[in-house]
Amino acid sequence: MTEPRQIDFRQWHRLFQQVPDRLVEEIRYYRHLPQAEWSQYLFPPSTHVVYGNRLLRKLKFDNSQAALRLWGFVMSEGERIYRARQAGMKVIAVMGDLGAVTPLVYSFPNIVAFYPDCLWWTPFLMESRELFDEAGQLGLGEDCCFVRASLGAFSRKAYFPKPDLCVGTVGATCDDMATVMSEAEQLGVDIHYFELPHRHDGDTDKTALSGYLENQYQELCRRLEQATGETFSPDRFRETVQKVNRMRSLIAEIKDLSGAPAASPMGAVEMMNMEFAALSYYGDLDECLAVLTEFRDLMKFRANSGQGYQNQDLRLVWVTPPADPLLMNYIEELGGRVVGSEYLIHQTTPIIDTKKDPFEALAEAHLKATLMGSSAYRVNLVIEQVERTHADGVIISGVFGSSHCPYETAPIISALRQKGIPVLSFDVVAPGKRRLQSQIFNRMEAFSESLKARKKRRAG
Amino acid sequence: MPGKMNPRERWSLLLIDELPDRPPVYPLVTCHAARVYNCDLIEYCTDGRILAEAQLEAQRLYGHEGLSVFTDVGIIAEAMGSKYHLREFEVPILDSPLITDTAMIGELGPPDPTTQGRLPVYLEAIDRMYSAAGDVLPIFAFIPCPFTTAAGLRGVDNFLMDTVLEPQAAHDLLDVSLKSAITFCDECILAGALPMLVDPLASGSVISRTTYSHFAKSYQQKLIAHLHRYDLDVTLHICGDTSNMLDLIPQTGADLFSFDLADVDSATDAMGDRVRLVGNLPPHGLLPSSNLSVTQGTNSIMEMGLKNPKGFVLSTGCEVPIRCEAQKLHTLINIGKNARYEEVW
Amino acid sequence: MHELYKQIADAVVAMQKDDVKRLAEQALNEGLPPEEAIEKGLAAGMTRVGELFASKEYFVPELLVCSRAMNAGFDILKSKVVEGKIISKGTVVIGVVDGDYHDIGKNIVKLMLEAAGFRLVDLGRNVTAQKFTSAVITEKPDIAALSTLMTTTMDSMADIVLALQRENSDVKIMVGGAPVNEDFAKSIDAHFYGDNAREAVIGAHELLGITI
Amino acid sequence: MDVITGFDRLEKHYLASESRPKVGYLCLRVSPEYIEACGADALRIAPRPGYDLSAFTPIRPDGCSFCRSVPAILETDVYRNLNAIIAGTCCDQMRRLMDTLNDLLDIPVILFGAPRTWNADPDYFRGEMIDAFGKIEEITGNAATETELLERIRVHNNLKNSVNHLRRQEKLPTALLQRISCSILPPEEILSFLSNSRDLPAIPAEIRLLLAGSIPGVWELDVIESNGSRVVADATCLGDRVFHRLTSEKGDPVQQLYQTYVEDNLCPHRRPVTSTIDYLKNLMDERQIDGVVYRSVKYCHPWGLLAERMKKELEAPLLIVDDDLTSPAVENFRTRVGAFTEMLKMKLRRRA
Repeated sequence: MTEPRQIDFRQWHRLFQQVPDRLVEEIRYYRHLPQAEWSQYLFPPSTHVVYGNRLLRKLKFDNSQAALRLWGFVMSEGERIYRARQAGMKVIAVMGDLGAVTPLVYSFPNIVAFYPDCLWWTPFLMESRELFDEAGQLGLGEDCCFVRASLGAFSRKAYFPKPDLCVGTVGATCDDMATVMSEAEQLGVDIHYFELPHRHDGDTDKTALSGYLENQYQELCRRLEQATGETFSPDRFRETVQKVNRMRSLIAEIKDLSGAPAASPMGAVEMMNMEFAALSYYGDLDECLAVLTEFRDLMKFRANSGQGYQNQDLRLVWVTPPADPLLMNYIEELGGRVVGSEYLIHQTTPIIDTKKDPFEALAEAHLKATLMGSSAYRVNLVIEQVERTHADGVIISGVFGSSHCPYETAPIISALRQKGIPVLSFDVVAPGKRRLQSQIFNRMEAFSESLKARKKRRAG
Repeated sequence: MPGKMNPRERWSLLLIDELPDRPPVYPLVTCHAARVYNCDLIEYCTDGRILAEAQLEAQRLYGHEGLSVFTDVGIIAEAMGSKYHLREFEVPILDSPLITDTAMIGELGPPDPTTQGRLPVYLEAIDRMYSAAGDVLPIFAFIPCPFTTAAGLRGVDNFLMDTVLEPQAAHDLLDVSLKSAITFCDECILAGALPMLVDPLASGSVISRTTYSHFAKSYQQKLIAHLHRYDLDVTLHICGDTSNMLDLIPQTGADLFSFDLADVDSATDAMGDRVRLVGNLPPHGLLPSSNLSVTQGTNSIMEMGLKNPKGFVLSTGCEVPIRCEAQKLHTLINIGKNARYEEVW
Repeated sequence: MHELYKQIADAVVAMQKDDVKRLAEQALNEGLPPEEAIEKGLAAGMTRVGELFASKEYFVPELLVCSRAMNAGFDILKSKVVEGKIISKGTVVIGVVDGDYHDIGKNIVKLMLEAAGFRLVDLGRNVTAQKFTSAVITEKPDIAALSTLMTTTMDSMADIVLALQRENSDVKIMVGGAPVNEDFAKSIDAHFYGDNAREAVIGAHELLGITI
Repeated sequence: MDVITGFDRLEKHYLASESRPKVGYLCLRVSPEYIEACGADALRIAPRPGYDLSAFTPIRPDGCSFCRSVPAILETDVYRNLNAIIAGTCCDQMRRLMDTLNDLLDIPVILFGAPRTWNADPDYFRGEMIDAFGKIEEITGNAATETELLERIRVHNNLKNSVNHLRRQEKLPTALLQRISCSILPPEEILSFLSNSRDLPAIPAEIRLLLAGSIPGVWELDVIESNGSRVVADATCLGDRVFHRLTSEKGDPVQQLYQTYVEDNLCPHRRPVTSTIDYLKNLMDERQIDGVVYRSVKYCHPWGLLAERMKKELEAPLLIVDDDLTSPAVENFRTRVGAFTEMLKMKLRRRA
C-alpha cells in the first residue's frame, strides 16, 4: 500500500493506468442486474472533468483505491438513477428530511431513493451558475439557499428521471426545501408531504411526538405501496434496516478513525462524501456498503499503522456541510485536518431498533433529527463533537438565505467562545464570485495562523 | 426560458441512453470559426488563445452545441517530426514526411504534447474554452487516429503502399502512432476535452474493407479501448464514403459514429441499436454557390435520425466549409433546434 | 494478341513490379514493338485496374502499387519507343484547387488518364485560379481537371471554374474529389463530374467525342 | 387621518390604565381569544408607526427582516412589560426566532407545533396548542374555562363581523385596519371605537389595489395611497386576513379555535398553497381589484419565494417589491408603485 497522499486529478489520471483492468471491470453497481458496461464506476476524477465537473481540476484527492472507488461511486449517482429507471426500478425522490425516511423506501423491492437536495453541490462542482439562474427564473433567487439548484434541476429534467414519487418533508425543516418542493409540484412531480413537527427539546414528553411520527411513517408506507404496487413486508424491512444499521455503524467507525492521533488518515472531502452516504446510499445500498467497508478497512489500516497526511496538525470540527468542497481542501493546505463534523444529518446516526414495530423504530430514530429541534440542541451536538475530538477550532460554513443559519450561527459561536474554542464562521459564496471567495481564503489563512500560534504558546 | 436544456445536459442524457428534449445540434464548425472571428488561418492554427476565442465567437453566432478543437489531421505527425506547411489563409498541410525509409520507424516515440509541434496550441485552446464555457458546452478535441497519423509520418502514397508491400512496417508505424494518440488524448482530457477520433484516410473512398479491418479498425479499437477504460464516450469520425464498412464500425467500440457519405437509414440498419449517429448534411451544401436545398436535406436527415434507437446528433458530414454561408448554417441549426423527441417527463 | 502482353497486363493487375520488369525486358528481347507493349500490356493492365477500382475491388493502396508496377515497365519500354509512335488523345491540365494539398485523388486520375493515352500537364496541389488560367493559355488543353478532397476548399473550385470559363470558354472542365458530387458540379457549371478515376477516363473520352 | 390619531390616543390611554398580565403573540397561528380567556391581554407583536427597527439584532441579515426586527419591537414601551410570548411554528424562521428570544429574554417563550400541511393529525397538533396555552394558564394562575372561551369567541366574532362589514362597505380605511389588527386593545374597546366612528365616509378610489405579502412596515399604505390609488383589499399579515375567518360558537371552543387559527390558517407556508391562492383570488373578485402590489419582506421564504408563482396564478397586473423592514427603501418603493399605478391608470383610461 502506498503512502497516503493527496494528489490532483492529473496524478490520478496517470495512476489509474496501474489499476488492474480486472478491477475496473469488477467494480460495479446494481449487481443484482445482468452485468452491463454502464454499471462500472471505478473511474478517476479526470473522467468527470471531461463531463463538465470543472471544480475537480482544483481539488485534491486521496491516493488510495478505496477513495477512488468512493469518488467514482459518488460521481456516478446521477447516471445510476437513470439506469435504475431503465432497468424498471421505481425511483423515489426524498427531500428535506435528510436521511430519515430512506430506510423505509429501500425496504420496498426494486426501488431506489435519491436526494434532489444534494444537487446543491452541482453548481459548485461544475463551477456553473446554470442551475441557480434557472431557479432564479422560476422565482427562487439569491435570497433562497443553495438548495434552489435542485429546483433548477427539476425544471431542466436532465439530472434525474421523473420520480415515481417525491417525498417532501415540511414543517420543522428548512423553508427553502419546502419552497423547492412546492415549485417542483408545479412542474408535475407527484409529491407526498411528510409533515415533520417541531420537537421540544428536554422538557416535554416525547410519546405524543413519536406517535405522530409513526402515523406519518404509516401514511408514507401506504403511498409507497401505491407507487410501487408492492405490499410492505416487515421481513424485508428488517433485512433492509440491518443493512442500514451496518452502514450507520460503519460511518460512525470511520468518523472516529478520522481523529487518529498520529496523522490525518483521510481527506475532509472524502470524509464528507462518506458521511453523506447515509442519506440515500447514493442509490445502491448494497454497493454503498461495499464501498464504505473498503474505505473503513483502509482507514483502519492507516490509523493503526500511524499513516496519514503530513503537516496537517490543526484539529478542526466542521459545522454545516460546505457546498464548495474546495474550502475543505484549502484548510488542509493550511495545515488543518477535519476530525469532526455536524452536517445537520444527526437523524442518520442512530441504530434503528429491529425488535420494535417498524414505524415506531423509524420514528424513534427520526427524533434525533438535527433540524427538528431547537438551535440549542444543535449547539450541543457541535459542542459534543468538539469535546470528543479534542478540536483546536471550529469552522462554520454557513449558507446565505437558508432558514436556519441566520439564527443558529450566533448561538453556536457564543457557546464555543464560552468554552474557549476558537471559531471561524463565514458564508460559502456561490460559484463565479471569486473576489468574495478570496476573502474567505484570507480569513482561513488568518484563522489557521492564529490556531498554530495558540498551539505553540500552549505547548511552550 | 425556464426548462430549456443546455447543450451539456442534452449530450449527457444522450450518452446514458436517455432521450433529451431533442437531438443535440453539432455541425463540425472547425476552421470556419476563423472566418467568423475574422482572423488568419495561420493564427487560428498556431495560437491557442485565438483558436479558443474564434470557436467561442462562432458558437455565440450560431448557437450550435459543442466546441471543436481542430486545425488539421497532421497535428500529431507534425509533433513527431513531419514537416507541415503553414502559410497565411491556409490550413497546414503535409510538406515532407518524417519517415523516408521504413527503417527509421524503430527510433520513433510519442511526442511531448506540452512542448512539441502545435499540440500545445490545442491544449491551450481547450483549457481556455473549458474555463470559459465548459459547464454548458462539451468540448471535442479532434484526434487523428493512428492510420491517418501514420500516413502523415510516412507520406500518404508511401504509407498506403506500405500496407500492401511492407505490412509489418506499416504496423510498426501504426503502433507508435497509437501511442502518440493515447499520449495526446490524455492531455486533451486533462485540459477538459472529450476526444473525438478522426480518421479521414481510413475512408471507404480510399481503402478497402480488408485494409480498413487490418490497418485502421484495430488501432481505432485500441484507442477507443484506452478511452473506454476511463469511461469516456467516443465519437469516431470517418470522412468520405463509409457505406461499405458500416457493419464494421461497431467493432471499433465507438459510442458515436460521425459519418459523411452514407445515408442515415443504412447507418441505422447497420448499427442503430448500438451506436449513436452523428450526421450528415453534405458540407458543400453550405457553400454560397451551392444550390442544394439545406432545408430539404436537413429535414430528411433529421427525419431519419430521430428514428435511430441509440440517439442522434444533427451534424454535417464533414467540416463546415471555411467559406460557409452563415445563413445556410443557421437554417441547418434552426431545423435541428425545432426537432423534438417525445416529452421528456 | 501476343501472350506476353496479357502476361504484362496480368502482372500490373497483380501488383507484381518485378514480374512487369522482367516481362517488359522479355518483350524487348523478343523484338515486340515497345509502343504496342505499352498500350496492350501496361495500359490494358491499368484499364483493368481502373475497372477493379471502379467496382471497389481495388482501392487507392492497390492502385498505387499497380501503377508502381506499371511505371517500372514503362521506364524500360519507353526508352525504345520510336518518336511519334504514340499519339496523344488530348491534353489535360490537372490540379488540386487552391487551399487544398491532398493529391491522392488527383494523382490517381492523372495515372489513369495517362495510361489511357492522354497527355497530362500536372499543376500539382494548391493551384490558384490564376495558375490554372495561365496554364490554359500556355498549354491549350482540351480539358481542365480539378480535384479537391476537402470540404473547406470547395468554393475555390467554384472560383476556378468561373475564371477558366472567362478565359477560355472552349476548355472542358471536369471535377472530382471526395466531397464533390453531381449536384455540386452542376451548381458551379462544370461539364463533367466523375465519382472515381475510371469515370474520369470515360468522361474525358466523352467530353472530346472519342469512342473507346 | 384623524380617526387613526384618535385610535392611537385610545391605545395609549388603555396601556396606562391596564394592569392585567400581558402575553405577546407572533403571527396568526395564535388565538387571542385563548390568551384572553386565560386572564391576560393579548398583544400582537408587530411593527407600529414610529418604530425604529434597525436596532441591534443577533439574527444575521439573511434572516427575514420581520424576525430580525422583533427584538427591537420588544424593546419599545408597548411590549416592554410582557409576561410571556407565544407563537406557533409558522415558518422555520418563526420557530427559530423563538429560540433567539428564549436566549434574549427572561420571560417564558412558548412555542407550539403547528402543521404545514392540511388536515395533518389534528389530535397531535391540538395537543400541542393546548399544552402551550396551559403554560399561559400557569402564568396567569387562571384556567381558561369553556364559558370564558366561548365568550371571547363571541366578542372576537363581533369584532370580525364589524370589521368585515365596514371593509365591504369600504368605510374602514386600510391604514386603520392594519392598526386594529396589531392593536393592543381588547376587542370590546375596538368595537366601541368603531361604533362611535360609524359615520366614516366611503373612500373614493381611482385605482383599486390589493396589497399582499408578509407583514407590512405600516408606511407602505401612505406611499401607495398618496397618488389617488387605494388599497381596498389587504392580504398582508396585518390585513383582512386577520378577520376573515369567524370561529364557530358551537361545540368545543378549543376545537373551534384550533380549527380557526391552526388548521384554517392561510399563510403561504402551508403545503400545498392552493387555499391561500384561492383566498387571494376571491378577495380580488370581491373587491374588484385593478392590480396587486405584492410586498414581501426580504428573506421571508413563504411569501418571498412564492412571488413568481403568485404572479402566474393571480393573473392580474402585479408589482413585486421585496423590502427590508429594518431599513426600508421608501423612495424606491414610491417610484415603483408610482410607475405601476400610472400604468394601471393608463390601462383603465384606454378601456374607458
